[in-house]
Amino acid sequence: MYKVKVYVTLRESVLDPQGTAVKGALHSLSYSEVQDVRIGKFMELIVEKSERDINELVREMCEKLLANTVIEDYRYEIEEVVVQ
Amino acid sequence: MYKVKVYVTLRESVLDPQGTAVKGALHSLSYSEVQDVRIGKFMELIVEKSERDINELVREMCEKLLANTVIEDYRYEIEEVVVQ
Amino acid sequence: MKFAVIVFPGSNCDVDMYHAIADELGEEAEYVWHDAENLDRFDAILLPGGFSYGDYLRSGAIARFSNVMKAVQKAAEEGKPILGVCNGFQILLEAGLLPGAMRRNNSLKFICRPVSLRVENNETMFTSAYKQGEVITIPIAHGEGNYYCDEQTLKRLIENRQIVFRYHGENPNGSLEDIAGIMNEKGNVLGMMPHPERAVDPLLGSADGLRLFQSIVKYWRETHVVTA
Amino acid sequence: MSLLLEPSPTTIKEEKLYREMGLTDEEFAMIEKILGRLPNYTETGIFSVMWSEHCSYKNSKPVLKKFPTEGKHVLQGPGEGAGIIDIGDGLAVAFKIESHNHPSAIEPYQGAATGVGGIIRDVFSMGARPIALLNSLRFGELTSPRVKYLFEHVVAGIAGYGNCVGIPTVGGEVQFDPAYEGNPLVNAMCVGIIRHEDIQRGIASGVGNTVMYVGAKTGRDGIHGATFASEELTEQSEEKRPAVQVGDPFMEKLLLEACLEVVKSDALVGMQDMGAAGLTSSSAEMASKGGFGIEMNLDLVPQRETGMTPYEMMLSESQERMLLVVKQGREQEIYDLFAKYGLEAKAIGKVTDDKMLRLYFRGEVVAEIPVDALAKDAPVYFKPSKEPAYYREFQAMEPYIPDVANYEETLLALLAQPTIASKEWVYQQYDYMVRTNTVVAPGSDAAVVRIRGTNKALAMTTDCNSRYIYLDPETGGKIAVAEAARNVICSGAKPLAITDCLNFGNPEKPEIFWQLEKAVDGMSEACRALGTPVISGNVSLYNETNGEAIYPTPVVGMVGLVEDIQHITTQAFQQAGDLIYVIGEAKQEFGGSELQKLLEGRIFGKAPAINLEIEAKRQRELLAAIQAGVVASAHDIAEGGFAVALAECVMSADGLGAKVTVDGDMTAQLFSETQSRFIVSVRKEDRETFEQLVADAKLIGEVTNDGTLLVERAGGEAVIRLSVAQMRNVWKGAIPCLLKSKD
Ligand SMILES: Nc1ncnc2c1ncn2[C@@H]1O[C@H](COP(=O)(O)OP(=O)(O)O)[C@@H](O)[C@H]1O
Ligand SMILES: [Mg+2]
Repeated sequence: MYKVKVYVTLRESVLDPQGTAVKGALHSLSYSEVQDVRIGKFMELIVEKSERDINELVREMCEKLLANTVIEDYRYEIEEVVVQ
Repeated sequence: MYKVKVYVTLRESVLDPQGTAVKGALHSLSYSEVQDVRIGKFMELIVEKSERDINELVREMCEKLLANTVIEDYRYEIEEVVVQ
Repeated sequence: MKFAVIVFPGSNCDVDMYHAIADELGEEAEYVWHDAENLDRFDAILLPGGFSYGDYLRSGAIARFSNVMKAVQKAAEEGKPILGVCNGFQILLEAGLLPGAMRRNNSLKFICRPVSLRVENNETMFTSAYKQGEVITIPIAHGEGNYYCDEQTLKRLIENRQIVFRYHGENPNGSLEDIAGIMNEKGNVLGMMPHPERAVDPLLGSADGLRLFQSIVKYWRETHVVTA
Repeated sequence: MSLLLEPSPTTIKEEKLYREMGLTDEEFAMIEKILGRLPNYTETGIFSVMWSEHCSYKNSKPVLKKFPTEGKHVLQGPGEGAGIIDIGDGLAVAFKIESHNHPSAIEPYQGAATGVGGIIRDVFSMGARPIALLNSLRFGELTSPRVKYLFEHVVAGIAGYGNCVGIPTVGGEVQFDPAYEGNPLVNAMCVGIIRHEDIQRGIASGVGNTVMYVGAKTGRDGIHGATFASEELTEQSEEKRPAVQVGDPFMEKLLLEACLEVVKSDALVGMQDMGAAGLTSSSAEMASKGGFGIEMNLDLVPQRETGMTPYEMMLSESQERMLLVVKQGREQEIYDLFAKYGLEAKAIGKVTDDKMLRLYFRGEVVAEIPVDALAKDAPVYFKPSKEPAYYREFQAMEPYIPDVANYEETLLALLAQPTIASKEWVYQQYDYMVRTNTVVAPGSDAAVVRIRGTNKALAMTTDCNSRYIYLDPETGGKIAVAEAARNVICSGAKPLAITDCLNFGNPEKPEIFWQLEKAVDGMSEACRALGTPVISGNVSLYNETNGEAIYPTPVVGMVGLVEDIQHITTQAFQQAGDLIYVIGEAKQEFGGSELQKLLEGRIFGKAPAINLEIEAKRQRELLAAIQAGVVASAHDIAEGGFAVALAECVMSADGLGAKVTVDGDMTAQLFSETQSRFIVSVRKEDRETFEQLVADAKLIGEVTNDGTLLVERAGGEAVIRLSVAQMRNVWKGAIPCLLKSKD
């Protein structure tokens, strides 16, 4: 079994309305130290072992569904876990 | 300057309709290996150095704004970066 | 003329689309469930607004994998008029039938109100009943209508006159170049955030949207004159 | 907690653990007697939620009996998911309002969202197609960051849920007052349309019929939510709260469509949503109403989390779930129907004839309770009632006479009061148009939704001026109903019936109970006078923070019938040259007024008086004039008085103005909140007919096209001359501006 963590972020060239709003909110709470905020998604998947290569599998799921590569980048981490 | 990564996840017993829908979609795309999906947020902040302790600062921002601690948990990583 | 109104789980403007066609336009309309495989018997395809699959993950992201989308793709290749409104537009983007992507509104809030639109191109099968540059009133109702595409794509959209509607006056969501609706290069797939099907009866505030549907019918009549 | 770790029956009794669940010693003794033995942990939990105020109405039942609930059009009165009233053509309208105050105080987005979800289920569980949503909201003053946070997230939660399900949110009200600082109110109302033959009830009957569970899986959400809703909020509430319920509007939409389809099947016997106290209340109530029993195997309950105990399953308040009773042998049809929507229906039990609720878990009986003891025969308390000292003081006061120097500045200041200011910031976030039937969108008096396929429409509104009710619950109660009716009348509709949500403090305090009693007396009298029975409602007590109660807030949700869409009228002036009339005379009445609040920072004295006979007569006459087609616009005079109402008439029109002449004490003329008054505009050619129909109307001026509001004294001296654009800026900008300002 694998525990997969997927990070989806907006591409750098894409303006992030949510990040901008959160930065604004942090400033109005007087956290003026904050220079930039970008907001993305963090997904945790539990995936069973199968014949398919886990790396390939996850990449495919990201490309197809989990990220929209027109505006988003993704990366992932895979960790094998032992089931009791 | 610091690069801060914040991970916000739904608390364990809290319903995650988004994760459930994505799991359903992955299954209908025949990724039947996927047993569970939970979806949270991933934020990247650029924070300038100030007198305040960076750890304390980030924790405060998380508690106050970045996470909704009624239903969400958060954790963060801080990395010091050198500005050119 | 026969219109298909595609119904995804979570669609909620399907009824409005249906009534706009059947009651106001006076043409035939039929609901088609998302698992349908064949759309051959329809002359035009409508993808209504709503929250397909709850808009979870990204709006339109899950719906694009529905069975029916293969048939929509085929109809697009055949040159049939395809209109995606609001969530329908988002699905067309996710499916790659139109270029670009949607972000959340700049205000991060859902916005529902009538807006002014400028008809940027009236030489399309969707807009022939409008005057070039005409300003019309059509409501919006969305939380993610902040259109984005990269520079080359934008350049192409402009060169090919694929930008069909722009917001006139205030841009409600922050979309690139005030874009409210775009079509594909071939000109038979239109996606737009404003809801023409909500503007088909003066009793409800505006009938400006009706002419969009009338344009489709006119196009269809003209192209089917010989065969009919 | 695993079953083995649960306290034993004797421990529950000896250590009085039932108290933590909200049961009193007397109640626990009653339970022991009913069962003839000690209840186990699961059973104690079941009793405690079913006997909570939220489920049993044990403190409010005697008061609710006072409401008039009958009328020849009433098809379903209080007691079911929603009340139903006949509107002809084989159609009926179903509606109900419900509170979600405490969950919203803890988690405003999800609290409000699930409140909307719950009320929608109440309506479609009757078999009705929901066509509109409304709400009624109360917050503290929009100055503290916490209140702003609550306000923004409650509105977003209502929008997030209703928009996704695809039911237009067409109206509501929001008021701000320090009394709600720690305990905001979030009341949601849903209106549905139903054909008479489709009316469905939450009844279990027919021995051997199958009990089915449909919708979302059960998790540990909101365990003991009903008990929580029946307690005061304290500092510890945030800690003690049950796992917060998260709404899934997408699931609700699927459930809604599937349930409306299942209603058409004669395989369905009964259906009820799992609201407060989830599986417990739906099963016990359905069985008790039907005169049967229910047996369920909890191992079969779809579960989201592992290791759930019977206690947890029975008390979970997971959202988007329904309980169905289906004819034996017809289960497959139901499975197939739900499968089409991607939903699983699951048979989890059957109807029995022994009037018991019997639960099995891992092959053992884990609960066995007579259903009537949980529902019909839950205890009822007659609480002591006492007139509060503040009321006597207020009644004894000399009338308050405000001192106003500058009428223009005062009007602008009133328009900027958040309670009066435009609520556009709120309703722009709601999809108020989906289903394309909304003829009058938010922003006028009542919203109007047409009924497709007929010439009819429904007008709907929520109203409650809780300041008046605080000052004088009986008079204020009358006003709340009358004001709702005025809004409905101004839209061109005849009021049909009301639903109500009684938001009060702790009823165990005699002064609070007195407020409740008196308010209900006043509301009942007004309902009788105006011919609008109470067909459904909800009670939310214990709205207190650290011992301080909110203003008594019995919100009225009213629905009216527009016989012909031609009659639909709004508050906006229509064209220059139309004559402006005012119906009703202003008196020096400023107790609880916006002006008093503005000038004094608090309210005191007597609430404005109301004469229900005059009220009914004026409403009747105005409606007759509207139906005769001689009224161009109509608006009731409410908070802020005549000047504010007149400003609203011009601000909601495009490019128009008004010129009117008034006489007498200017402060009273402009700002008094004397009841039963309207501002009406009439085309010149309709003057005579209008004046014949409405005896109390007085001609005061004309609609102009100069974009200016001009109020003059009889001699021609201007007391107010303001540009409509300037007023509109102030009025529309007030709420966004307060939200942006930091402090
Ligand atoms: N929470 C809300 N949701 C939707 N509409 C609202 C809300 N609050 C106010 N409105 C709308 O704003 C308008 C003015 O509200 P209000 O001042 O309460 O009217 P009235 O005094 O006539 O009852 C109404 O159309 C009302 O429906
Ligand atoms: Mg009103």
